[in-house]
Amino acid sequence: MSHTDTNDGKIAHAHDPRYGINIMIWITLLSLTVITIAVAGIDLGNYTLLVAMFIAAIKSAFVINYFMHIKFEDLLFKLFLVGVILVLLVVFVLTGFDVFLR
Amino acid sequence: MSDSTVSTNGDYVNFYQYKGKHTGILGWLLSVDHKRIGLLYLGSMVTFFLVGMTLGFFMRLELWNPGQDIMGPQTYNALFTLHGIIMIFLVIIPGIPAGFGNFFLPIQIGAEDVSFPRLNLFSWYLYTIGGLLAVASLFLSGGPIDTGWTFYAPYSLRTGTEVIMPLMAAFILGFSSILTGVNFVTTVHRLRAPGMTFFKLPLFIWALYSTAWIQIIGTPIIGITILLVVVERLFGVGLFDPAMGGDPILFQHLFWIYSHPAVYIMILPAMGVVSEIIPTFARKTIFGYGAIAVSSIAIAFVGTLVWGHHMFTSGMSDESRWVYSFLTFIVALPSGVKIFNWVATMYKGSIKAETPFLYVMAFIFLFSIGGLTGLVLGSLATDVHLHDTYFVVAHFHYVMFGGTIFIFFAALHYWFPKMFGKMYNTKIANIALAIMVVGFNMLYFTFFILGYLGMPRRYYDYLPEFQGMHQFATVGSWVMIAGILLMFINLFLGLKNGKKSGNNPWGGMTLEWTVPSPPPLLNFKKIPTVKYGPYEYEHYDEVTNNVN
Amino acid sequence: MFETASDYAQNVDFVMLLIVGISVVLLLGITIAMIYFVFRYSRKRNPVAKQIHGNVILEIIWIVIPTIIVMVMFWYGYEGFQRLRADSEGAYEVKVYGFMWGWNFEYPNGKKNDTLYIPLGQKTKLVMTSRDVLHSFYIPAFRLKEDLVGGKSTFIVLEPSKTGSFDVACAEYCGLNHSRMYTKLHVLEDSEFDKWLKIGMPEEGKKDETKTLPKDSVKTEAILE
Amino acid sequence: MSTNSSTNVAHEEEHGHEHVHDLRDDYGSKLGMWLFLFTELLLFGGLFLLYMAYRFEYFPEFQLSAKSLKIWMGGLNTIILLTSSLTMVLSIIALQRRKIKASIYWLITTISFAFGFLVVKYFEWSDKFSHGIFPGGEELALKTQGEKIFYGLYFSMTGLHGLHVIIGMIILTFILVFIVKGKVSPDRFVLLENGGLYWHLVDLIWIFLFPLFYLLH
Ligand code: HEA
Ligand code: HEA
Ligand code: CUA
Ligand SMILES: [Cu+2]
Repeated sequence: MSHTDTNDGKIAHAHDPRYGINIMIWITLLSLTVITIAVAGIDLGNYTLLVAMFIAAIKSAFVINYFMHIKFEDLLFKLFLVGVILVLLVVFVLTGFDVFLR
Repeated sequence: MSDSTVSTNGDYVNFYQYKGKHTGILGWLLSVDHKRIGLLYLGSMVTFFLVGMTLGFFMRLELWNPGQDIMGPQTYNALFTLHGIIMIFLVIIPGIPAGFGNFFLPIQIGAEDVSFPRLNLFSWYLYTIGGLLAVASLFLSGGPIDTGWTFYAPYSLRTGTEVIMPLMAAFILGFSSILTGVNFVTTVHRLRAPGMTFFKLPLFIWALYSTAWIQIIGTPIIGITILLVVVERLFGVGLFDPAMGGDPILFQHLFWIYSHPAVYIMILPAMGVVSEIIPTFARKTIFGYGAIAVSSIAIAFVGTLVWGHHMFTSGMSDESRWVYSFLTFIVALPSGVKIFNWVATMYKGSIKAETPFLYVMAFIFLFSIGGLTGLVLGSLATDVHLHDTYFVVAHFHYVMFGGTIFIFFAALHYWFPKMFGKMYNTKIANIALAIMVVGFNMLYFTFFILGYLGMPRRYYDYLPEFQGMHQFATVGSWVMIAGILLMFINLFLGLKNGKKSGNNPWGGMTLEWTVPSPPPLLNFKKIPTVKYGPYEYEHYDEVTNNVN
Repeated sequence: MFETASDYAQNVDFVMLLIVGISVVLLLGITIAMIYFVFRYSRKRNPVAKQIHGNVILEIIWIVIPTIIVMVMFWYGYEGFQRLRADSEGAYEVKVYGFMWGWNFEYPNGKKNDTLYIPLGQKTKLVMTSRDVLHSFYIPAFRLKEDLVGGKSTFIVLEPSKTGSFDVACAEYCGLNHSRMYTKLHVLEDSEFDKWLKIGMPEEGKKDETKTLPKDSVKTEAILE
Repeated sequence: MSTNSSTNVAHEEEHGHEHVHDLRDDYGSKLGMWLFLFTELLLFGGLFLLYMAYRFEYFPEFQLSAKSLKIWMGGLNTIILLTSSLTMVLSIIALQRRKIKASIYWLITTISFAFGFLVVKYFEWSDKFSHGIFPGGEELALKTQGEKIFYGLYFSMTGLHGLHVIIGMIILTFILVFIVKGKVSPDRFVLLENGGLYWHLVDLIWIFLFPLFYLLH
């Protein structure tokens, strides 16, 4: 943590960049898209939204971890990301206290 | 970097004298040096502050009698709106972080500059553009905006005055604030001097760091809210318009999700400055360093959860009313911890109550009043009565003016010798402070009583029974004028012909006191290695003899 | 000027007194300690400071005690507020409309009026909505206010403890004449109220979009010149 | 400058004699980029919050209105964006493997996909417009409040997203020029990575927008 170690090997490729894995991710994402559309056709009542959001969450986890590289970044990045998402969730819940109970 | 700090004949060159590619005014406007940018911010801020105060002065004059005195209701409504917008978005949100933060954050952590110097200059330009847009909007055909600084829908959707332009100005100012936040967080993580761990950071840095996080997380929410109001006015999308099925209460949620945390953007940096000043003048290590540092983060976090306390009477659900009330009381605790630790720091110190320290004492008194009345407002039963009355106006002037602005003045007096290498007349400075404190309490304490008796805010006109108190407050505002003008004149004279101050006039221990006054371009000849905490006066000699 | 027209209002005053009381004690404690330290440990009297880095027990104390204090404050505020929200069962209902810049009150029998009359002997529930922008129905003597929101309805419950006339103000900024949106609340004996409701007053049948300002308020007349 | 600068900290003095403090700090740049992405996330967060509230209030109307959106168009755009995310990654990897030509090629592909997305969006919006369904449109004015809100949200959210697609295209085009000029190179590619991060964020938002608007039956 000083001037001297600003670039100490933490440059992007702590791992070997590969084409293969990313193409796999892409195929997975496309399949998940098909699944969401298919599931949307079935009437799941109140769970429709939940299922759709669940799949979207999985998809975004793939994008964030692989395409956006978070999986291979420093712990700091992960902490920040988790923290921000948590704050966002809490804000949603707190607003829900008003919106859902009014 | 000795080549830039020493001139050809071996003299030391400070950052004012240093000649880069550009000289004169361009040398400032195109400089990416954090110190020059900091001073640019301070200059713009003080200018806007004087404008905002003048508006306040005219508001007080209008309230001398019930009914019309010197202006009509439309003008008055525009005045308090502009007063609020200027004071909040142009003065106290950028105030300490962008001004003093820019100047001292890199020096205090032992860095040569911030992480993204060009971005830093860019944020200042955004700030200036935002400010100019806000001013320009006054001259558009619709006339000055009259919504109050809260822009509540649906009034802001319906009023005929010019709303879009000042809102875009606020959006741009928000963007500037975000970029400063990004810059500071990155800088603190990346550019600390060797040996400076997080728990050896000066508390001002902790405060700036927490503030920067609020800026990053909170500001986008008001950004989108403002954009939606603009879109709403341009295209009529209907999201906040009850006539089209929209819900005005949701506007308030979005607005306060940012604007409550914003009050901690205003106060946290000020609290950081207090934590610097007390140890310096008490020659004593701060009491409970860890608690003060962590409480900044705690305030930043819990502070994002209490926005609903501005909406107790807005018609939101009864459940959320008590939830927000509860959380509001929780957020007061870390502020309490800070106050107690500061007072405890004075215990067994060796105190020399010079001007900055006197400001801090005034701050502790005034901010405690402001904060404790915040508790009155956080309590449901009382807030239902006091919401949107002068009690609230009193509360926030105590915390914002008595809190942040007083500490802004304290910082000005504390770091003046470092920034300019000169000293002002301390006697006159103390007299100015005394006048200000008297005027302040005459002006704003009266508001508490007015509020409890049922005087609503944003009132151009009022019931005759309130007249006496309004007049007393207005007289108080004149006393304040005297104090503030005296302070500025004194500083100005110090700038012109004050005597040289030396590198460490107060006996401070943080890194800025180890570099020359004014500092050289890249701050340090050699980046220091940090061994001790920022206020460990046991090691005072070792640290300060190690002068650059 | 400083009236108390219901038991609820008295309770608010009590909560206020409680919180302010505790606050004054804290404020004085802090201020006196600070000033004392500055004198006692001035550089003249105490040239060398004693380096104290902290004290865990003390710091825990000043987290725990304030926590208790604020919980007490929260409880009284919550409990006081809940009183009038929780049960409005069987209350007499009056509809309230706010508009720029005036009020309209509509009674169950269809009677409309621009000042509010309510009976002393029973709870009155005001069911409120706005015709345009936000307004806020504020009766200082009852220590009560609630916003009027277009497209939604909100409510206030009044339980007066004495007859009389009280100011009603608009507390949510609503434009040009926000400060002149005063009206009056009259609390009448039940029999008087019934009489008023049946016989009717001169305002009977008035269209509810009237923009005239309240006439029966001496005070508002004064400020209107 | 700190005397003990290690070798991988390159100082630049670009502006003549002006000493621009410009440590090369790829980690810091990326950190800064992520912090900025957080703000983007919260910017959209505000809109999602509105969506949540209004969906709760007007659920039947939302379902009804969603029927008028064409799933295949939204689906096509999802595929376009996901694929462009992949080509973006490929461009970065190619550059890291010193295949500059391939990197340029993949980046151009990405930008073209972005353009494709906008073309589809254009047809979608103009279809709605031609039916009088747009803010202030005569057809929309006849609909219920819930439907108005649905379309209000639809246009605001996809509009803001579309704006981000355009901004993304501009950013990527600049980076393209930098690669061609050699300013972004196999030894110095953090700018490309940051551009990529921005682009993935645009994708990420769409992953949520798609089911929330198109798959509501
Ligand atoms: C610098 C800005 C700032 C700060 C720091 C605060 C701090 C606090 N504010 Fe304030 N507030 C504003 C600026 C600020 N506020 C503004 C601008 C408005 C009005 C906006 C508008 O409508 O225009 C407002 C309005 C406002 C309201 C809404 C009022 C209404 O409109 O009805 C409420 C309600 O809960 C509130 C509460 C608080 C609380 C509990 C704190 C707490 O953080 C205070 C904590 C501090 C202390 C408690 C004092 C010090 C501690 C001690 C002395 C130790 C003892 C303490 C305990 C026992 C806990 N504020
Ligand atoms: C940092 C924030 C800050 C500061 C410093 C101030 C400073 C002042 N405020 Fe502030 N005020 C706000 C923030 C602030 N205000 C906000 C956010 C609102 C809410 C707006 C809204 O409702 O939307 C508000 C609202 C507000 C109101 C309520 C309006 C209403 O509800 O109707 C009043 C009323 O008196 C007031 C008065 C003043 C005065 C007299 C000063 C003065 O500064 C006090 C001392 C200074 C002077 C008296 C002037 C000094 C003059 C000069 C240096 C130049 C001299 C020039 C000539 C003589 C021509 N303010
Ligand atoms: Cu109606 Cu203010
Ligand atoms: Cu608040």
